[in-house]
Amino acid sequence: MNFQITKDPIDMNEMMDKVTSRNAGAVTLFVGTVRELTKNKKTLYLIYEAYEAMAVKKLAQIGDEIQLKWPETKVAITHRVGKLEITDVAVVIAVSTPHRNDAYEANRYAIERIKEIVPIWKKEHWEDGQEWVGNQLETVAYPSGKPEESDL
Amino acid sequence: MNFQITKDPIDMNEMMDKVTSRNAGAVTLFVGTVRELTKNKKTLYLIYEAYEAMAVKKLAQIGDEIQLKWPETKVAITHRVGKLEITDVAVVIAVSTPHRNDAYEANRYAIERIKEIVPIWKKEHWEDGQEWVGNQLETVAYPSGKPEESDL
Amino acid sequence: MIQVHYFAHLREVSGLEVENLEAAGKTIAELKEMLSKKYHLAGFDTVMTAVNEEFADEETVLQEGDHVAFIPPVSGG
Amino acid sequence: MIQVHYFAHLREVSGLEVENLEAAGKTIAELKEMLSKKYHLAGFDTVMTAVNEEFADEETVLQEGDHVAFIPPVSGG
Repeated sequence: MNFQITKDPIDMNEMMDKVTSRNAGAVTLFVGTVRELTKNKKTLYLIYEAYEAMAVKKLAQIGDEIQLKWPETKVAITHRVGKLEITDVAVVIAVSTPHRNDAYEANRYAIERIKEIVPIWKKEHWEDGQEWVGNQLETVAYPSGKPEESDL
Repeated sequence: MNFQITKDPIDMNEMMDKVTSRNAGAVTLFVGTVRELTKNKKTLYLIYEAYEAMAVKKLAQIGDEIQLKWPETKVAITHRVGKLEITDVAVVIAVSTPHRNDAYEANRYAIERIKEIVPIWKKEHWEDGQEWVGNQLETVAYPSGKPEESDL
Repeated sequence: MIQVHYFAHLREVSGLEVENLEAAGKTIAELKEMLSKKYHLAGFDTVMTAVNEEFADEETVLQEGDHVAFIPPVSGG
Repeated sequence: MIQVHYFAHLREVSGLEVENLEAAGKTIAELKEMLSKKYHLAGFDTVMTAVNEEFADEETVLQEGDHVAFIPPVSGG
């Protein structure tokens, strides 16, 4: 179960265990947390929603892409859904590699890809309103109705 | 206690808690683990030794350097000493920042600096021998008897 | 019958999580046009479509039993 | 008296973790020379020195009560 959508808090030690390997000298964990202030607007809480079956597939695809680009890598990604408060953990990406530079590079690749192709949405709740947030990369227009070939 | 040398296993959730902040949207954890194979030599176990008082000071200095370069950052570093087996965790660096790119950059800076200025040593034990490992950056000559000014 | 899944603001506007429709033989583009009239869904141009959990393009022809999901710009992470 | 700390291979070669020496007024370079003869310590040229837990250079003059540590190339991480 290296690629998961969950309603529960994510345990860092478990994420670490999923990628531990006798061959690994480095593990990077990226943890996305709920920040209070974005562009001077104060978030009260967030709701995350996922198309779970497809999201799990797309997370696994990102894992496959990483193993092609960085051989001997192990990857685990868990994204939480439901109501998240300030400082709660939304996503954890764990990557182990024999050498440390790859662990940083591969991890960063994973978070960028999540923001492109994984069907998960975030609704921000502020004191004075609420809104489903469009994609954070601000590449919201898909003239062909789907991401470009290179994004799949 | 954000900068520590310890004989005990390092808990990832605790490291995470040390840097959690309402202002942080991203946390990176770098975890250095004991790898079995290095240049085709099979490691049995490692012994880490530290000049503890100075090591803690130098870890805290790295934290200060990061806060100067990347404002609004929180940093925690724990390095383990004693006998470590294959897959054991030797070091954890936790960095939280408002935005994710900084979390990767600042974390990577920390591991490079640890390998330059923190008085910790590693003895490799193989099937056919043992050796204290010189610095991994292979900048072992200090003609002036100390690191260059820029390294302090 | 095909099954249509709605998410995020599309779920709120349509008032539905999922519905079954007679739409086999139609293209995604035709289905989108039909639904945007039915539910007054604006902004379908920035919405991706998945058929059976894979991204699909506007010309894809729907088959009996397909699961179609509209994927607004994602914001995970 | 000054206190001298040994680590890693220096600890093994000298057989000591720490010792007290009459060396106030000497420079680090002079102390190094003295100790490399006493313990047949090779490779002192790649060894850094810390005085009171801060890196110090070869010309630093030792004061009564100083803690000196020899820092072989580090390999933490």
